[in-house]
Amino acid sequence: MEIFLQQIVNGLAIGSIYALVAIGYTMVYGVMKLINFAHGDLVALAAYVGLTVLMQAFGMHLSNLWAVILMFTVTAMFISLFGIILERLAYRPLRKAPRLSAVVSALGASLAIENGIMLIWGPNIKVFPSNVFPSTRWHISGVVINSTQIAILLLSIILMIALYIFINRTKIGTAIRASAIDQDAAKLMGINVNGIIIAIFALGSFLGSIGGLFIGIYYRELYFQMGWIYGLNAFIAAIIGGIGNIPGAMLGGMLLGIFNVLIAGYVSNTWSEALTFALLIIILIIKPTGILGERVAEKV
Amino acid sequence: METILQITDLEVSYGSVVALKDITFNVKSGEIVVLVGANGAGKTTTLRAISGLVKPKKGEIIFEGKRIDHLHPHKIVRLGISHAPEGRRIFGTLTVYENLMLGAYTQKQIDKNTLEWIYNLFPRLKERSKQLAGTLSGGEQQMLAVGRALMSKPKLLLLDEPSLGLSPALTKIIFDTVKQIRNSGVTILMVEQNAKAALKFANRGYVLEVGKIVLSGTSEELLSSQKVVEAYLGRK
Amino acid sequence: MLLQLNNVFKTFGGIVAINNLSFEVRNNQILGLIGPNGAGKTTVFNCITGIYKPEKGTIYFDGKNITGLKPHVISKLGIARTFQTIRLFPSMSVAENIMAGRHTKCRQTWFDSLIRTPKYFKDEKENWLKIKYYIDLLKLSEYTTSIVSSLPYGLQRKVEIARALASEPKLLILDEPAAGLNNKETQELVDLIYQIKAMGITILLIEHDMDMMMSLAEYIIVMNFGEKIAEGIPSEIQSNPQVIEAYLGSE
Amino acid sequence: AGVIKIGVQAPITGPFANEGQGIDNAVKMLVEQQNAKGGLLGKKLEVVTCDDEGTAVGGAICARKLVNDGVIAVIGTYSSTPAESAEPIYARAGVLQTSDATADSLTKHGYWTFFRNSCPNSAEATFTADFLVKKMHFKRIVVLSDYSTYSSDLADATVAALKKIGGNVIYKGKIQAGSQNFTPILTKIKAMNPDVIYFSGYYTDGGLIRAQQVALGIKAAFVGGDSNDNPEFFKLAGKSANGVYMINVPRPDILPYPLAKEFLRDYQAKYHMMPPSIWTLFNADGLRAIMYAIEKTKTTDTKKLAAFLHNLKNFPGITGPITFTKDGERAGSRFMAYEIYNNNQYKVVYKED
Amino acid sequence: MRKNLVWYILFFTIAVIYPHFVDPSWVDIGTTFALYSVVALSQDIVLGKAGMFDMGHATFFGIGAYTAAILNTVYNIPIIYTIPIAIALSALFGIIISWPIIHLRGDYLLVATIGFNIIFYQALQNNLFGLTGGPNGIFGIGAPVIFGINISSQRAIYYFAWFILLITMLIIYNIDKSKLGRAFHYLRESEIAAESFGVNKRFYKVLAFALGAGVASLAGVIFAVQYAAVSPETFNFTQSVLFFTIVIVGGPSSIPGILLGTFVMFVVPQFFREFATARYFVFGIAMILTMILRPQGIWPAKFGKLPKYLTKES
Ligand SMILES: Nc1ncnc2c1ncn2[C@@H]1O[C@H](COP(=O)(O)OP(=O)(O)OP(=O)(O)O)[C@@H](O)[C@H]1O
Ligand SMILES: Nc1ncnc2c1ncn2[C@@H]1O[C@H](COP(=O)(O)OP(=O)(O)OP(=O)(O)O)[C@@H](O)[C@H]1O
Ligand SMILES: CC(C)C[C@H](N)C(=O)O
Ligand SMILES: [Mg+2]
Ligand SMILES: [Mg+2]
Repeated sequence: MEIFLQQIVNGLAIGSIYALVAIGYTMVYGVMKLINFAHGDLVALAAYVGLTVLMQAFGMHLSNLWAVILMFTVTAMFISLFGIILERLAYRPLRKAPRLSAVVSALGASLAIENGIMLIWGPNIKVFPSNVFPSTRWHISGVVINSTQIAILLLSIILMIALYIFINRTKIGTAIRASAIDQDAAKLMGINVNGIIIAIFALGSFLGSIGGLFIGIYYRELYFQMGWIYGLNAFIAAIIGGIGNIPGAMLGGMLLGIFNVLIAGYVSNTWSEALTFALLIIILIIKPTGILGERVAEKV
Repeated sequence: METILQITDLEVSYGSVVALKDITFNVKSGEIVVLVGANGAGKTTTLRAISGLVKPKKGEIIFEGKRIDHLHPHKIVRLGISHAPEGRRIFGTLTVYENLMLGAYTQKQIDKNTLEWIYNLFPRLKERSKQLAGTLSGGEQQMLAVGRALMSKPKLLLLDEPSLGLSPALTKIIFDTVKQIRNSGVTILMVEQNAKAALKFANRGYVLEVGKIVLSGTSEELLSSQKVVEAYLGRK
Repeated sequence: MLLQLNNVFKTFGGIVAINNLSFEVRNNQILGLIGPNGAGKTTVFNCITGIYKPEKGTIYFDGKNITGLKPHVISKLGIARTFQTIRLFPSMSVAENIMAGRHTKCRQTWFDSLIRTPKYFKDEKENWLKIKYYIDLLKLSEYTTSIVSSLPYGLQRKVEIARALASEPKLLILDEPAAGLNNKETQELVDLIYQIKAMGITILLIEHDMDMMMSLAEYIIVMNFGEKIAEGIPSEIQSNPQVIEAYLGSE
Repeated sequence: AGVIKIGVQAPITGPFANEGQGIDNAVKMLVEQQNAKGGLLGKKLEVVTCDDEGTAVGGAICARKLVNDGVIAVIGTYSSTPAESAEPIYARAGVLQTSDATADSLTKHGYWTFFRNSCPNSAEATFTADFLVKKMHFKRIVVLSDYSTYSSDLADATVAALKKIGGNVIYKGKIQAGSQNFTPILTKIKAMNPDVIYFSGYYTDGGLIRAQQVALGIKAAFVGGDSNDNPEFFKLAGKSANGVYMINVPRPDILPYPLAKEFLRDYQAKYHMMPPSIWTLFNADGLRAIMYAIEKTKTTDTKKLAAFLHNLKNFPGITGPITFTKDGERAGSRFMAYEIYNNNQYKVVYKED
Repeated sequence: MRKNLVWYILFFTIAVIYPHFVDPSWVDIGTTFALYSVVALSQDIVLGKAGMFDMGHATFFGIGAYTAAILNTVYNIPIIYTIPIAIALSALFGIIISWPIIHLRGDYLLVATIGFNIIFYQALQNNLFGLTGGPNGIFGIGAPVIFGINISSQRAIYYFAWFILLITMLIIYNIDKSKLGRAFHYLRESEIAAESFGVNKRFYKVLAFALGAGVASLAGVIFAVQYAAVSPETFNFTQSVLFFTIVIVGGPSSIPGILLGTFVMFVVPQFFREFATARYFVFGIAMILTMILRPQGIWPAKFGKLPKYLTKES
């Protein structure tokens, strides 16, 4: 039993990271219908930038707390800005183009960012210092939980709820949903659709940057291709939850995390990815637009 | 009557397709003007150019003395032009109420009076305010599209084929409403295939043919023009 | 009797779109279907063509029970349609679009296609020549190779009709073919529909343009809230108070 | 005059990019040093690099390209798969190939051009098994690897060697390299109560596995195969690095090889970083052996060079004395087991006799 | 038509004399170019023509390569006989895999196909049935013998691969100009309209997968012969992304487009092996620029090429 609970804790921890990244994916998708394959690499970039800022901060003899605060603010701002620039350069020119052309542009951006990281920070792994974040471990009847895990879990839940309210209850949120349905019609309402898209990219990148920093703090190992793994998992989580749907992304991330650990822990470790995917495919066969995705029946 | 909208030498193309060429016309404050023309003549394109959804290649669009042809659509809405586009384009997965609220997006605050006015024009919308707009019937959606466009309290309302696909009864209702809207002081520029009916309550009309204005005049003049009757209104 | 609907019933979620509807279409008749927006007319068409499956009731076509069959099977039996919102193949040419109508008539198998057997060549030529016939019939020859998405709406409507005719149907179903056409264009369409009838094809028509409906339809079914509220010849319908109330509106 | 061309086949991009660039750096540095001393046989050396991306396809393409560029010897590549796909091409062209790749099969094909500059997996496996069973007397052994050719080969070989001497392997599992989250499998292992976890993969994962093992409160010892032996391991593992056992050939920086110290010093001075791993040094040794052979035989005829290398005995190397067997295997390299203390200090606890 | 034919003849003439002017590594690149083009063309049947987002096509390429490798090395079946078996097996797989997921749309199908690729890859790595050789893969694959000629030299394999490319191009060309290809296009453009005119959606969609899988598998067999080896990483998801990108960059449903796409995505990076570290950075940016400058692909497909007797006169 305690092993089982431990696995669930593990699953929720990794799942909430997927969820955080997946929400960014799903928001951009919701408005742009674009699979932003570069999103994962923004996550990786955030971790690298964060580490650099942190080292600078320590170099200036800032206290731990201030260094971390500095790291979060500078990185989040930088990555949000980066997301905006990425949209401007790589996606906006393709807004009227066939959807898959924008997807290929995103793949190009992913490749460029990933290798850009390698050129700047080198191909070797980088390691986050272990003492940045006060990490306390609790043993609760044999189950080990640490404070970073709880912080990530709470943060992703809070962000999800905040976003959900923002999207569903505010005027700008309604404008965002309208832009997601029909951009031209939204313009006719007086909505600055470009502004909305920029905001969405900034917000999505911001969430990605938080995810990246937590990956840095939690796993502490950075390598230039790490974004691909998190990006792919988050993308899959978003799809499973029903892409475009924020609670769906959260649910998808958690489920993916839990499937992963339960399959690896109880069924087969060497076949865990294959089995996880088999399960996901079965879910899609039953729910073709994801778990919370709306069935878009085509009116004929 | 003063001119509220003046269009001069307008030219628009989609890629290599020239949709409008040397379009010049005006709309005066408080009137209903109808654009008539065959399919593909460029009526919709004219409205899209006014509301900024397509950028003209050449020419000027002046609204209340201010040049607007280089502005983004969302800026144009703020100036007081509202467009109920071809095909309704309501936000299907939002509620009726949310659609109306989006119509008032440019307003600082929702004006209760405007909302009441619209609910009076279309009581059905009040009844269905919580329903998802996509599940409304065609006619209801059309009401919503017009109502939504009115929420921004426009000075000029652009209507693109408001009767398309509506039952005869609803068509009458919509046309009556258009008259009412005009009477409340809103200027209207509309496109309508049901030209005969539209001209009956409009002040003036322009006839477009492959991107050019070929004829213009008051409603009576057009309704009695041999050419118009033959080409657009049909014998009978 | 070409088509027969018996007590057809169809809902979407909570909405009853068709409620116990029965009617018949005779051979080579032009039957009109009218009713307020949302009455369920298009849904009737979708049930006949197999896009939706009725929950109750049966549909017989040409003596066969076609209830619940897949659209592609029903198409093969000889029903062709146009759509309320145009559904062409946007990035393909006019001729290729119309060729879709020949899909069930082409005799080549996928294997003939792959390796170009003599059967393939014969089949292609035969069918393309048919396409030419329909292109000429609808006076579209100027646009043979044009990409349909660049055509004006009225022409796209014509292409849809040509595509449907190319399948040499027994029954042609038209869903608001005159929507978006001006009066002159509508008159041309009326002439065309008479021509189609003269070819021996049965026509089932939805249309809100009453002038057109009255001049074309031999018999009219009126629906409201998914139910049949009246039927009869045009003059009867025009003066039926229930129809005026629900649909035509009083002057 | 003319030049003598030396090829580098390495994964400059792709998942092993850091290792590939390390090999490239090392070769370029040594060649520069040699050229500063006047080159070889009065000719300058010239380096031609080809990126094989760590794939079989890339390996074959690079091999053909380097052969065509007229290199006489190729240093690298890092991993077994592209090394193996390149082998027949070099052999046919008579180009010498020296790689650190450790799959046993590499020296089994009988190509006269191939020289392994590291040690085969089977040798390490035997030593590891002895260490785990005879020295440490572990009773419940868990073996983990990743999916790479090298790591899973080494794990298989170690399990086989353990079986042979009666070791008790209670679980053999695989992790996905780079996935960072190893808690599911570790939690599962926790329930098995192992004495030791042996990991045959890379430090990039090993350091994290160790850290997560300790975080989960799993008391078992941790023994890392050679690829764990990297300074980054200690950074990743932090405090939990203490008590880890590492198995490797003698470490250059704690054993009395002045050559190694010199190499590391130069490397760091030139590139401002440490070589990514010991494998850089193995390849450097491969190059040094070939340069030595050219110098001694006074020829660039690869047949003669191969004959010389096949008889090479105890040539002083960065990674220890270099001796090649007739089938191109590097003989006599001795393994050692170290224990880590004070976060990153080494202490030899077991040696081959 | 005539003009196109001239271009194609020129293309293949260059291909024929090419190996006599370049060094062996470039002959290899030429061979792989031909094989990748075949895979991309086969992927295009699914992605470009039928419009289904398939990002797992390397699976079928891999099934071909592994089938040949296993049959040849374990059961000593001559390569030439493994070809039909590999094609049939892969096509069957295409059918089995696509059958249950064919109703998925757009990105959901994309994820499902990615999933199958990942499952396939892990199966290879786990040495399924003890046959796939695990991460090492399989070595020592023989060469085909055709009419007594042993296709084992580098040039022989090169010509063989180009011959396969020629056949594939013919097949694809035939598909395009037939009921089959039109049905695919109809489905891509509007499923409901296509079905309403008698196109059996499921049949054609599954057939697209089967054909795509079969052709990719053929390329896989030759690929195994070319390197006398197969290993998992050549068939992983990243490889599928490459094939996917080739189709979109080149121009979906366009034969010249896809050949160009393969050239740009696979051959061009080969020029820059020396500048290894920065090349994928530059390459990523180049991908973005290509899509911006040519949003429909470098050489988009053209519709409306009809038989002459239709367009003449009038
Ligand atoms: N997005 C577009 N891309 C290319 N051409 C277009 C586009 N929109 C319209 N056109 C072309 O521009 C011309 C004018 O079209 P427009 O929609 O303005 O006509 P309209 O008068 O509104 O016709 P309708 O009565 O059919 O609505 C037509 O030839 C049409 O085919
Ligand atoms: N796919 C669907 N999902 C949900 N509801 C639907 C769907 N299709 C139709 N409906 C509903 O069924 C009812 C009948 O719709 P239908 O399209 O048949 O009306 P109609 O008579 O054709 O109207 P119109 O004249 O406006 O075209 C409407 O209330 C409509 O909203
Ligand atoms: C260099 C070593 C770590 C082993 C090498 N990676 C191989 O594949 O054999
Ligand atoms: Mg229009
Ligand atoms: Mg309808």
